[in-house]
Amino acid sequence: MSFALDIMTIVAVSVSAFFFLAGTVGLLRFPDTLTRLHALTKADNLGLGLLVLGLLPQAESLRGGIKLICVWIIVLLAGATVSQLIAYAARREGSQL
Amino acid sequence: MSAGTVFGLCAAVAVGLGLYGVITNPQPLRKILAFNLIGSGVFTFFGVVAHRGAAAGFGGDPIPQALVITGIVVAFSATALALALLLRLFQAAGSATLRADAPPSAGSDPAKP
Amino acid sequence: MTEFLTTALGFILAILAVGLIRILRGPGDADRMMAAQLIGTSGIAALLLLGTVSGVPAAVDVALTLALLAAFTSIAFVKKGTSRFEADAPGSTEAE
Amino acid sequence: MTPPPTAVLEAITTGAFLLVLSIVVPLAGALLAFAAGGRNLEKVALATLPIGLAIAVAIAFTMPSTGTPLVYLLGGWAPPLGVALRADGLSAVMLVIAALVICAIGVFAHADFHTPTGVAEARAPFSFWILLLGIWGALNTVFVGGDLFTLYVALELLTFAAVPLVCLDGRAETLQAALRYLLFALLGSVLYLVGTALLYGAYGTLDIVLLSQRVHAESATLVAASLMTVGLLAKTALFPLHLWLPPAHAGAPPAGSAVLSALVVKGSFFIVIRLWFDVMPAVPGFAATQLLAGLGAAAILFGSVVALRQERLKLLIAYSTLAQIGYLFLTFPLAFASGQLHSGGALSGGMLQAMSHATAKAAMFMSAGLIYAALGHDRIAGLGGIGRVLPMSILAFALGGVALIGVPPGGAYLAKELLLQAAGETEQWWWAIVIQAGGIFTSAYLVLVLAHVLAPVDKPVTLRAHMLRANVPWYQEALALLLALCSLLLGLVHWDAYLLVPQGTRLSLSILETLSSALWPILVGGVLAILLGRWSDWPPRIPLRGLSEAIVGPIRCSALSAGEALERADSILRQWPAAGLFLLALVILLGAAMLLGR
Amino acid sequence: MTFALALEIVLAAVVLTGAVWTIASRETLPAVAGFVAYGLLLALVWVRLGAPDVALTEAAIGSGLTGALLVSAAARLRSSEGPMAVERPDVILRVLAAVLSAAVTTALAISVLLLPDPAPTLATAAAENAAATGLGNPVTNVLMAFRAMDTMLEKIVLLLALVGVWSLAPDRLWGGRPGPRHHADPQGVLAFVARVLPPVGIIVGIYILWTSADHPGGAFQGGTILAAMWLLVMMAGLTDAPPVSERRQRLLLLAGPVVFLIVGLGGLAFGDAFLAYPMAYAKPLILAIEFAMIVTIAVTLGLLVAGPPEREAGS
Repeated sequence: MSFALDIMTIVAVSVSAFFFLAGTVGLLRFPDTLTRLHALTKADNLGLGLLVLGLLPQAESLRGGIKLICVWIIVLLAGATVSQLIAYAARREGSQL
Repeated sequence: MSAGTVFGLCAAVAVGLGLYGVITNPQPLRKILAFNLIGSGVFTFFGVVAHRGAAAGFGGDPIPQALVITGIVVAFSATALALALLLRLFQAAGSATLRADAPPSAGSDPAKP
Repeated sequence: MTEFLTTALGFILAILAVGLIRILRGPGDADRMMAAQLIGTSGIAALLLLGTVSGVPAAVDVALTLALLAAFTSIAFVKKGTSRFEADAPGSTEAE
Repeated sequence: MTPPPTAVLEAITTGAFLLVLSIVVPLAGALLAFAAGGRNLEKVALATLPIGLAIAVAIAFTMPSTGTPLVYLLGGWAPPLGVALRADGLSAVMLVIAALVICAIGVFAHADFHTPTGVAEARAPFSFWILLLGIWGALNTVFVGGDLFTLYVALELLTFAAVPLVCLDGRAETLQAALRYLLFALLGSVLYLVGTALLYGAYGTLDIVLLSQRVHAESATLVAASLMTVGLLAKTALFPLHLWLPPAHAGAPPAGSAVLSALVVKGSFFIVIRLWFDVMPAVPGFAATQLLAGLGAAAILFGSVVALRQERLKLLIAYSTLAQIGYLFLTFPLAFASGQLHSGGALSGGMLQAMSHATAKAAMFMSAGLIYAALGHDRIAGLGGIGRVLPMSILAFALGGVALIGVPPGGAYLAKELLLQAAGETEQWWWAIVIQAGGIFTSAYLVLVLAHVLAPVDKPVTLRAHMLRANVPWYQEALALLLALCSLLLGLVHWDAYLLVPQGTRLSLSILETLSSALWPILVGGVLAILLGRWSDWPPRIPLRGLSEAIVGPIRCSALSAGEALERADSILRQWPAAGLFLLALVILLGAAMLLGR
Repeated sequence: MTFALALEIVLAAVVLTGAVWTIASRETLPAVAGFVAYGLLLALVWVRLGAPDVALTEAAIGSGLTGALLVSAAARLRSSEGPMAVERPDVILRVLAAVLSAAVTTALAISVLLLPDPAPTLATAAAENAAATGLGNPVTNVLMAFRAMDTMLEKIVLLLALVGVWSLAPDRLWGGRPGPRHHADPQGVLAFVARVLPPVGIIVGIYILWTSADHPGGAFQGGTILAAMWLLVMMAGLTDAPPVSERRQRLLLLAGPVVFLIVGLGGLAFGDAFLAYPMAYAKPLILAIEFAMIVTIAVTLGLLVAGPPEREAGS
């Protein structure tokens, strides 16, 4: 049982690490602010989701698991809206140039 | 070399960086920033001390941890007061310099009523 | 298991550092605003891993706080103390 | 390894709950004043004053005559887990002096900080009264706190309450002064805090008594001691860490200047005393005490000479504070004998000097404030004739100055005797010279001001002053006079229950001795004032004008250029980067000195 | 073990990157961004040091709220940045400062390396006396019982800092509202966040307080989250900061310290000592103080960030 769960953790965390890497590569390689923002939010939110998924089996209690999921939901909610705000700010900055 | 040592050295460097920043940077805001950096380094010292004192099933000695919480709140109050002063000075004088020989221009002469 | 998670944590921390430096270098303010965002995702990921690795279950509570405060600081960045959010200024753009 | 025993070392002593009240009453007053708001705020604050004074006096009377301190364990928790409040003789006298000065300032400020009619609530009174009570609570915590971290919180409370007082008038100049003060004080407090972290890490407690039993001179202790001491020196504005003091103390409103100069700097000084005498008397060593006193001597020289060169009265008084702070630090080497600091006559002398300065300086700032109110300026050159308008204020100013010079029966006189005696006993003649020089310099700037005040005037300045005279209520003048007299009479108090006063330093009140001990510093000081001071109409109108000019002229020329050089050095030292570098250099120097003295 | 050590070194390196950036960056806003990142990452260090209570505080107050304060100040001071550059001290001074700072750092590092082993600790004493309060979180015990005096004084520090900030207002604006009136498109993204996030934040804040009896958390941390949510709503223009003269607000600002003082004096009058809790009532009394405190802390921190009155109450 725990072995299967551990496998799930390893797979999910590995994939999430890949997404974080992809996000950072995008951050480094993309030419302008908006695309960088895109790379950051998309890849990282997905990465975090997978990480939460991977850590769920390791959670000590049900409450811990629920809180883990809450963390992801808050990050998603905040990330989606805040990145829009940053995008507006970036566009405004760009139009001023 | 334990966790305490690594972060203890890290804290010492943070304090040093902050001290350098407080002294050399002319902008008050950057000084406030550097002060916060020193503060966080000092708090990390307390954290290291607490970590070394882990006993009785606690992850660390709770006394220094509690001291840090009090310290962080005090440091925040300090930052808030300093920034409010700085903004008011900027508003009143049009500049935010701390230089003693260049007193802000907009201030009225105290000798004149 | 701990070794694997520790390795993953180290990896995420490393790319977090790289990303952070890239963001802080700018060029515009918008890039810098992403700093708190980056911590809000990669940093929280690292925190959750760290909590599991170090055996501190309360790390999840810290993550909750971090998520909320990272969003708050990002918004403070966007607003930058101005009374008006630029995107809402008339004529600049149509908001959502 | 077993953890340190938590056995109850001490129990709550009878009457010690008064210590709690001494902290709680001013703070509760501040909270109540905040709740009351508007006009009631002032009444609440004024009502708190006598209660606090009564508590301070009660503590002084409750002190056991055996010399054992009053102890209160907060929450019933004994150190090291809990926090204790302790009051020894030093605490008791400081509590009473602080209460006296705060009460006088409170009543004095009643005229300046009342809510004007037609306004529900005004900014300046609202802030002033709450901050004043906050300062009082913080000071009392500093005096009775038994734990180094509690003292840190109290110090911060003191700073946050003191800084806004500087810029209550909202002018750019005072705002800048307040910001410099706050930033430098914060730098000082983080240094202090690093030290407490190291001490806790090394000994597992921050309680003063427990620490004193555990500390020994190892590297962590030395680093902690030098960091904490220098941090406190920055808050006390000991030369060369004084960049913030002159503009802050001179720019604040009169009541604010009085409380800042008289009491606030004594708070951090008191913690230095606690640290060196109570926590680690055997750690600092000979070299470190000499270093501190050396800075004190430099403070006396710079502070006094620059004071003599000021054009404005309030700045002169602020620089005088700088010199007087230096004087306080002469305590350290004189209390040092056979490898450690002893709480003997020298410490009593230092504390007496602190108390005399507290009362006298409050009186001087109050009278300077009244002079400003009457004249609309405080230029020393334009003080002529003010003596006829505000005789009581001028008298208060003069008496305050005379008390500081060290004239019997003043507290400063007794302090000087005690320090001189200690210098003799420890065979440190060089500090005896500095002590005498301190008195002479003090009389120099007093003579300078009084000469301008008493100078005959031919312009109708006084007329305008008479019209403005209405700004100055009689009781404000009376309070300044009262505080000055208080300072002048401190030497008569029977201190034995609180401070160690060795036999043979009792005051002798023979007229002849009084005159001789008062006259010669004043005479020498007068010469210094002539040589170094700014005189609007040089040469001063003294008899034999031509002769004096011929003799004094060339000497004065070189003295003036020396003074100018000191002033220029002072203005460089007051630049931020220089002061910051000195701060760090002092940390290292002090650490090295302690290492040497080990 | 080496794994753990390597991890700690990586973590320390990442954190120090933020610190170096904060000091070395030429412009102010990037420096502030670096500081915020540094502070948030420091929360990881605190978790690693086994101090989740502090991690919560650092994340909430140390970097979150402080960051917001610094950002708005930096943006408002931007125009003063150019002229100040000429005041940068010359090379000799900077080298001297670097040398002296390095010397202090070295002294600190040596002291850390030489701290005694085994370390003195009060953890055992705290554990032995925990029964007196009935709380399971040792840090809450220290803050609310063993060293309650510090906590009470620190409440007063916060209030006095607020009085200090308010005292900076121009005379004619006394009684007015702090900060600028924020406007935002009520249908916009900002208003959307400000409607969605605060309910979540309030739940989290209260949870952090509620859990603090036995788990990491507390009134400061919870109160800070509440303050951040209040500020968020203000920034989105959905509500306005109350005028400083408002009575209700004044009473909220006093609730924490006053309840604390009353309970403390109750101990003096009826119990063993000032701030001593009778064993049977210790837990409810402490929780009562904490609930009063969270409200006061939220309001105080929010108003500290909002700043002195800048416009008349009517506007």
